[in-house]
Formats: sequence, C-alpha cells, structure tokens
Amino acid sequence: MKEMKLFLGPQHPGMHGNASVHMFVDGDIIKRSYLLPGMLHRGFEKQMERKLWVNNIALIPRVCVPEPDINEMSFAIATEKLLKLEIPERAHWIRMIILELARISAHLMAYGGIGGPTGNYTLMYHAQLDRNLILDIFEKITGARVYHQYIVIGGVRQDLPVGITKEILEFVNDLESRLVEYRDLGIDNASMIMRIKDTIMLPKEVVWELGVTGIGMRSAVGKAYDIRKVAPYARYDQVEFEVPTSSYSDARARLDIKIKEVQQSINIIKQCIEKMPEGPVRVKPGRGQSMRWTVPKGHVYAPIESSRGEFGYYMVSNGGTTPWRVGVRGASYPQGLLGIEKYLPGTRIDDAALWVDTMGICAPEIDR
Amino acid sequence: MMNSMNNIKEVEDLVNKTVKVLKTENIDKNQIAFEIEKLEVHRLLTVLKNTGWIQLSYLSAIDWPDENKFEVVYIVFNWEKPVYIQVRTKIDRGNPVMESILPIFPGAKYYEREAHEFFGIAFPGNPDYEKQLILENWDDIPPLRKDFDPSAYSARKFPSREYPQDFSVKDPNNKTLEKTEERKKRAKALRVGGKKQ
Amino acid sequence: MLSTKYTEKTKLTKDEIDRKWWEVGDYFRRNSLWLLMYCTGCCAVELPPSMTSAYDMERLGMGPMATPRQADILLVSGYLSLKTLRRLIYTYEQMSEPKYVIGLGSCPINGGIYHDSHAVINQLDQYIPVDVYVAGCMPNPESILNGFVDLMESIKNKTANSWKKYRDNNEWYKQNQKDALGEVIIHDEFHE
Amino acid sequence: MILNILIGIGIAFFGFVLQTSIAGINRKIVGRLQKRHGPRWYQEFIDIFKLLSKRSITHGWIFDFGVIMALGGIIATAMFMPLTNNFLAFENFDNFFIFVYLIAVGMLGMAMSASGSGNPWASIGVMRALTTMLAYEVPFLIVVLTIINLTGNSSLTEIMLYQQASGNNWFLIALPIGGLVGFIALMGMLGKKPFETYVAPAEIASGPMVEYGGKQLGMLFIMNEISAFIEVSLFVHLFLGGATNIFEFLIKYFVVYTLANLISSVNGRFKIDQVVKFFYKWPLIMAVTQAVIAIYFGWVI
Repeated sequence: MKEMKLFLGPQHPGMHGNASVHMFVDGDIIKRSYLLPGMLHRGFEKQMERKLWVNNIALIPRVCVPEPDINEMSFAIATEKLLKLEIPERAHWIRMIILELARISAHLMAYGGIGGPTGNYTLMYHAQLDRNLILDIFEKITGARVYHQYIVIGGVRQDLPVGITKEILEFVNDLESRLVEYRDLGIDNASMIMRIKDTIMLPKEVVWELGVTGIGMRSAVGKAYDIRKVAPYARYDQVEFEVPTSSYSDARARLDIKIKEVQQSINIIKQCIEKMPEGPVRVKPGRGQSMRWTVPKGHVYAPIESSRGEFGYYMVSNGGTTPWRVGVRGASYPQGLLGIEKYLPGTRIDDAALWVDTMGICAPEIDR
Repeated sequence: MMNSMNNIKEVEDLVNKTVKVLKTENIDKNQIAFEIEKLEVHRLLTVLKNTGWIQLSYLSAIDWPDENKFEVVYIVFNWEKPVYIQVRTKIDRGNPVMESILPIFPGAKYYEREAHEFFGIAFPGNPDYEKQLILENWDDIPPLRKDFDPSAYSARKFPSREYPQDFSVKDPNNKTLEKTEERKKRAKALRVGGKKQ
Repeated sequence: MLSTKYTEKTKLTKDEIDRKWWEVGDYFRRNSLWLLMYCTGCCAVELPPSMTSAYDMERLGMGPMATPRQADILLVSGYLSLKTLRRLIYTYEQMSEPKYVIGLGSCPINGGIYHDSHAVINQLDQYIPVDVYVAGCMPNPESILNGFVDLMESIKNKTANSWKKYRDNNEWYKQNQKDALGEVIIHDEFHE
Repeated sequence: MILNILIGIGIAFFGFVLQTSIAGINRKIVGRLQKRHGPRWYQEFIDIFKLLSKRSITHGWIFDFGVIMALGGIIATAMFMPLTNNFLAFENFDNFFIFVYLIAVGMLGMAMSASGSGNPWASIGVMRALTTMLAYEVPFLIVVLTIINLTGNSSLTEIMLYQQASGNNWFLIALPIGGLVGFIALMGMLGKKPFETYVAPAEIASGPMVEYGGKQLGMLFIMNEISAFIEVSLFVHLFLGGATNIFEFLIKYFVVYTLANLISSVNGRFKIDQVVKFFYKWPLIMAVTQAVIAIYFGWVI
C-alpha cells in the first residue's frame, strides 16, 4: 500500500496547541513523521532585546502558556544572578508555593488532556475543574488567572493576602483525597490500561541521544534526576520530597509519575506554608530607578524544573538597560522536535496524540 | 556545598588540561563558563561527553556587531556532578560557519537549524540545517541579528489599526496631555541614554 | 381597538417568505453554535475552563467540533503569526455558511503586546472579517462566554453577517492576504 | 397498504423523536456525572435543525447520493420495527433477518458517501466502522441464533410473545451470558466507548463525518438517531421481553440506552485492533458457551 500523508494538527482536536505533526502512514502504522513548529512564533527573543529589564516581566509569562510561572522564575533567577542580588527569605518560600501550584495545574491539565485522545472525557472534565480552582487561588494571590507577573526581579510583587494559606491548605487536602479518584478514572481504569499500556515507549538508551529531560527521562532512566534535587534553587534544599521514577517508560508509567508528582507537590506546599518565615518579600529598586535599571555584564543560564523538564533562560547582558540576548531553552524542545521525528514512527496513528500529552509538549515554548 | 565547589574545580582542571581556555567565568556553585577557540570546541565537547556531561541543554548564538563576531554557546550538563558548563566560542560574522556537533550530540540537530534560521550561521555536517523550520517564506535578513528592526518590518508588512479618536487622553483642555507628552519625552531620553538629561 | 372591518390578507412575497424562514433558522443557529477550536495563541488556555465543568459552555448549546466543515464559529484564540494566518485562511474557507468569527484577546484587534513583532499580524479584520472581538490579555472565561452571548444577540439582530462581507469584498480580502503572505497557497517540503 | 406505509413512516418518525429526546436527556445526565449542568434536553433537536438550515458544499454525486441512501435505508429499516407486541406496520414482516440486511443498506450508503469525499480521515473511519461491524456481528448473531433456536421462530413479535408467555421470563435472565454478550454488542453497535473507534474525534477527526457539514451532516445525524433507535429496540425486544404497551417500551428503552451511555462516559476507547481482538475473544467464547449450554444441555433458567 502506498504511503498516505496525514496531518495531526494544527487544527485537530487531538493536538494540544498550535503545532502540526505530519505523519506518513501505511495502514495504521506511522512510517515517517515530523513536527512542523513555528505557528506560535512571535519573535520573543527579539522582542525582549528591545524592552527594558522591568518591562520584560510583563512579556515573559507568555512564552509557555499552560505553566507561565516557570518563565517568571527563570527570568528572575537569571537576572538576580547577574545582579548578584540576594532576595528576602520569605520571597523564596512564596515563590515555591506559586511554582508548585503551577506544577499541579500543569500536571492536571496534561493528565486530563489524555481524556482527549483516549476519549475519556469525564477525566478531562474533572481535572479541568480542579485546575480551575487553582486558577481561582492564583487570582486571589496575584490578581490574574493565567499570566500572573507575580515573581519579579528581587522577590515577589506583593505579600500573600491574609488567609490565603488556609485556603490553599484546604484545596490541597481536598485534591489529595481526590487523587485516588483520578487514578481510578485514568491509569487504573481497565479500558484505559488496555489503551495506554505499552504504547509509545521511550527506550532507555535513546534518552541522552534526544536530550529529553523531565518525566520522559526519569521514567526511562529510573534515577531521580530532578533539578530541584540535583542543583536546588529557591529553598528546595530545605524541604523534603521524593522524585518518583520508574524503569519502564510507556504512556501509563509517565502518567503514573505525573500523579505521584502532584502528591509530592502537595507535600512541598504543606511544608512551605509551615516553614515560611515572616518578613519583607521584595527588594525594590529606588523610586524612579526602574526605567534605567542596568544589569552588569555577563552570561548566565538559569535552569529550573518545569512540569515537562529542564526549562531555562540563557541571558546575556551588555551592561545596558535592556538584555543583550535572551535565549529560551524550551523544556519540550527535544521531545517535541527530535522525539517526534525519531521515535514516533512505528506506533499507530491513535497513539500520536498520546505522545504529545504524556511527554509534555508545549508548542509555544518550542516556537517562542 | 563543599562537594559542589569540588565539582567546579574538577571541571576547571579538566578543561584546562584539554584545551586552551581564553577566559573563565565562575558564575555560581553549579555553573561555569569557558571561552575557547573555535577549532577546539569539538574536542572539548567530546571529552566532556565522555566524562559524564551527557546532556546538551542548549545551543544558540549571540550577535556582537561591534566586534563583528557571532558567539556560539553550548551548554552541557552532568546529572551526577551537577555543573552546567557553558562553552563559548567566537566566529566571524561576515562568513559565519561552525562545524556541526551532530556526531557528538544528536540532539543538536534542531538547535542548529534554528540558529541557522535566526542568525544565518552555517552548520556543515548537519544534513538539513538549511531547511526552514520556524519561519515560512522569510524575505529579510535573519531576524535575531542586531541590525534587523522588527518594528520597521512590522510597519512595512502589517497595516496597523487606525484610531480616528485618541482615547488615551480624556479631555484635551486638561493639563494631562502636556504632562503625558513630557513623561513620554523623559522616558525616551532615559531609554536612549540611561542617564538623566 | 382593532377595526372589525374585513381586510384582505396580504400575500407575502418570496423575499418575505425567505426572510421568515431565515429568522426561523436564526433561532436554531444561535442556540446551537459549534466551535471550531483553532488554538492560534495563548487565549486557547482559557477555553478548557470555559468549555468544561467550571463554566460549562454546553449550557448555551455550544460545543467543540472536530473539523471546519461541521463548525459554525471560527474561534481565533489569540495572536496570529503569519504561518498561522495561512492555515487560518484555509480553515475559514472550508467552513460552510453561515459562519461567524470571534477574535479573542487584544492581539487580533491591534497586535496587542506583539504590535512590533516581525512575525505577528496586527489586525485580523484585514484578512478575514470578524463578528465579535473579546478584549483582554487574556480574557476571563466570563468575558469569553459574554462574547458568545453577544454573538447570539447579533445573530438575532441580523448584524452578524461577516460571511456575506467576505463574499462581497472577496477581492479586497484576497489582496490583503496576498500582501501579507506572499502566496496564500505555498509549495515547500511541508506541503508536498 | 398505503396505511401500512404511513404507519411505518410514523414509527420511523417516532423513533427519531424518541431517540433524539432521550439522547438529549442523556447529555444532561452525563453532564451531571461530569459535575456540570449540561445542555437543554431538546438541544439535539436544535442541533439537527440548525444543520439542516445551513448551506452545504458537495464533493460529487456519490457524496450526496450516499447520504440519501443511508437515510433512506435506515428509515426503511425502522418502518419494520414493532413497538409493542401488537403494534407494527407490516404484519409478519418483523423478521430479525430483515433488520440485519436492511440496516446494512444504510451503513453501506454512509460508507460510500464518506469514501466519496476523498478525505483520508474519512476512509480510515469507514474502514474502522466496517471492521467494528464485522467484530460485533459474529458473537451477536450466535446469541440471537440461540434465541431463535429456543423459540423456534425468528419473528420479533413471536420472540416477544414467547418471553411474555413463559411468565415474563426475559432472555436476559434466561440466558445471562448471552444477555451480557448482547449488551456488549449493543455498545459496539451504538458506537459507545470503549468501542467508539470509528468516530474518535481526537484521533481521526470524527472519522466518516469529517467532510460533512450543513445539510448532509444533519441527515447523517437523523440517520444516526434512527439507527440507534433500531439497535436499542432490537435489544429490548430480544432480551428484555419486548413490551405489552408503549410505556413499558419507553421505560425499557430509556434504561438500556442510559446504562450504555453511563458505561460509555467513564471509559476510554480501544484501538481498532483491540476492538477486534476483544470481540473475537471473550464475547465470542461466551456466546458459543451460551449456545452450547442452552441448545445441547438445555439448561435455560
């Protein structure tokens, strides 16, 4: 039979985000495939070179849409490293709470996202409802649901509102009790197991060849390679958490790790709320200084662990009021481009969408 | 803490032993940067990969029009000894060619394609570095070079909306208009010079 | 008081009958708007909450659809890069009439935060006609749903006729598309 | 004769209205399961009439003719469907095999039309639909043949009367394994998850329906509703003892359809090879076991 060309995306319900997987299929089996990125290209790196350091805070969350806070965090860390700025202790802990809430929300979105390709819409609806509660908490803390611009250079924009910790704890406990339900609906559901087990495997040998990080790597390699553990930023060295791994990387194992990571994030949030000291939350530049804030010369790379893997900003400063060069290392770059080209062939067309969901591919951060 | 400082030292010794280092920057306890000659990049990366820096985290370029150079950056990471190593090298801006590192790190394929697209750097050794990846039917100089002005390109190519009425100022008789003008002028001055005029 | 005098029943002309049928159709059309979710940009991330249990778009009879042929609304969710605009035009022209376009976020209105970017277009209605804009970066689910209700109102008032505009001024739109994109239909390795 | 035809069309129309309303109510029920309000119960009607009011494009005469053939075939099938044990359009023409053959005309029309559109997703969808059909037909037919063997008659009315006569002993209870197989096959017929492989919006962009829009899609929706009516009614008549009056029929119909829908809403869908493997494994073994037990050993509860 002749090879037939099929498009998964950009306008396709199985594709999350505006990207297109081109597949050449023989029957139901994919023979060749590649990702066509670039439909979300905004020229981010160029835009940031033209804006002041402070103005960039408004721009950066838009690099990755489902989990914007990692951008703010990475940008803030990179700039603080260049400035050699020590931020107040309380700001670190607030940042961690925000980051972990964002991680839970991204994991819930991805976990519910498999409801699309596998047809289990109830799972998607439940996960999205819980994610919406997180967005509501974000709205209470920062004033915005998705783009918070809360983690800024020198700390966080403002202190937590009164009583929000209680609300976060309530939500987190509620979610913790419902994780069993998520397991039952998703990875422990008999029909879902049949569907997602032993599909789209990532062999252990190819991980380093691809450069995959995050859940994809941890599920294949089986070691706790998490930047929060290995090279901790913020105050991750002062909280206790585990890094879930597995030694067999199929779709189900990756989803299992996602749920376990949600559990670990919940533990981290609880510890943060317990250990968080009182005090100031931000080092402010002097009045009228922000427009001409200059940053010393230097090159710095600030990696942090996002829900999809290592995410980092490479920043170069020339000593001016704007960054000289900003490079974004999208966490989904390796698995999105090279992974789809090399390891999708051989699977069935039904599973192509599962790769996108379980490996964690976020189209905007590939394109920037 | 002690351990990670040892790691940095170890890396420094290793790199100094392998290649001639032009400049070393100690950034923090998990990160170190080396600037080396263009021809020695492959040797250094091979040695680093064999010693455990198996992950290529990032590959990109920086434009330095004043020196007429491009700076190519490779960032590699070792999960067992957590040190990020930036390997930087400067290449000629007029004829930017950098041998591909595809044989060492296969994951560099798309990074190199992207660098070619945004800076115009050629990567011989990468079979399809010349193919377009992110842009489509691009008709100008590579967009991340410093002499490319996106604002002018946008104004030339995309018509922007015209507002018959200026909604930003409510009452023209009010003094606000002048104040706004003044503030805008001051902001512009600051942006250009960075100093108060 | 009504006159009791007998008046002859006026006969409806064909146009009037057509209009009456069209009004009946409008009732069905505005109560069953199917979305084509083309996630062109960031605002697509607020669509899952507005579609799923939290805000439940299905109350209004709306739902996502898989292909452009089946859909009524083209939801342009956010900024449009040139590459997306080309696909958007393909998609828009595939939809069956009557079709409506909603632009979410400030980017389709005037470029928004990317007004000076080299890759993002500034104004959507230069290329395809738009019925409703929902401003905001990004618009809340409440405002997205509000935009849908506005569209329903304007279908009721017969002001949502962008698809007629596209048909009548086709040449102007085509010319604009050509100015921005070069060729609308292109041939390269991705479109062999 | 003309009266009979009119009654038959009336039954088809009744089936359409019934199934559409129940599908609407089910959308609300599933909505509650998913912690939300759900649409209005008459939303399905609005959807269909909206589709009929839209302008549509064509992909050649096969594309148009296939849709009409599908709708006509299904209406023709529904005309023979008895509602209760004494209400049917054509006396003595309610043989089970009539449905099996006539329903194929509708399916064939849809397959023809979808292939005529020339979209690769549509061809994949049609291929999957026919494969699924092959998969569920075999175990279902074995169970039905067992029933026919026990009753000695293949007329639906006779089967109903047989069940009602013997102290309302439904075949679902008399042949429990067979009843289960019948229900699983019903899920496959209705295209409910986990056997929803041929629509699968997120995989193959709604499969056969990918190129339809406007009037053709509206007709396909009507066809879909009527064929669901036929399939659920068949199950009610074969396994649940039919109905003596219309209210009994409505209740049984509603229960069966809602149960299928509820099961569907918490399951994922199989891949197409898994569907075939599944049906040729457990339901087939169960059906054969049931046939052997019922016919050779005569163990009927």
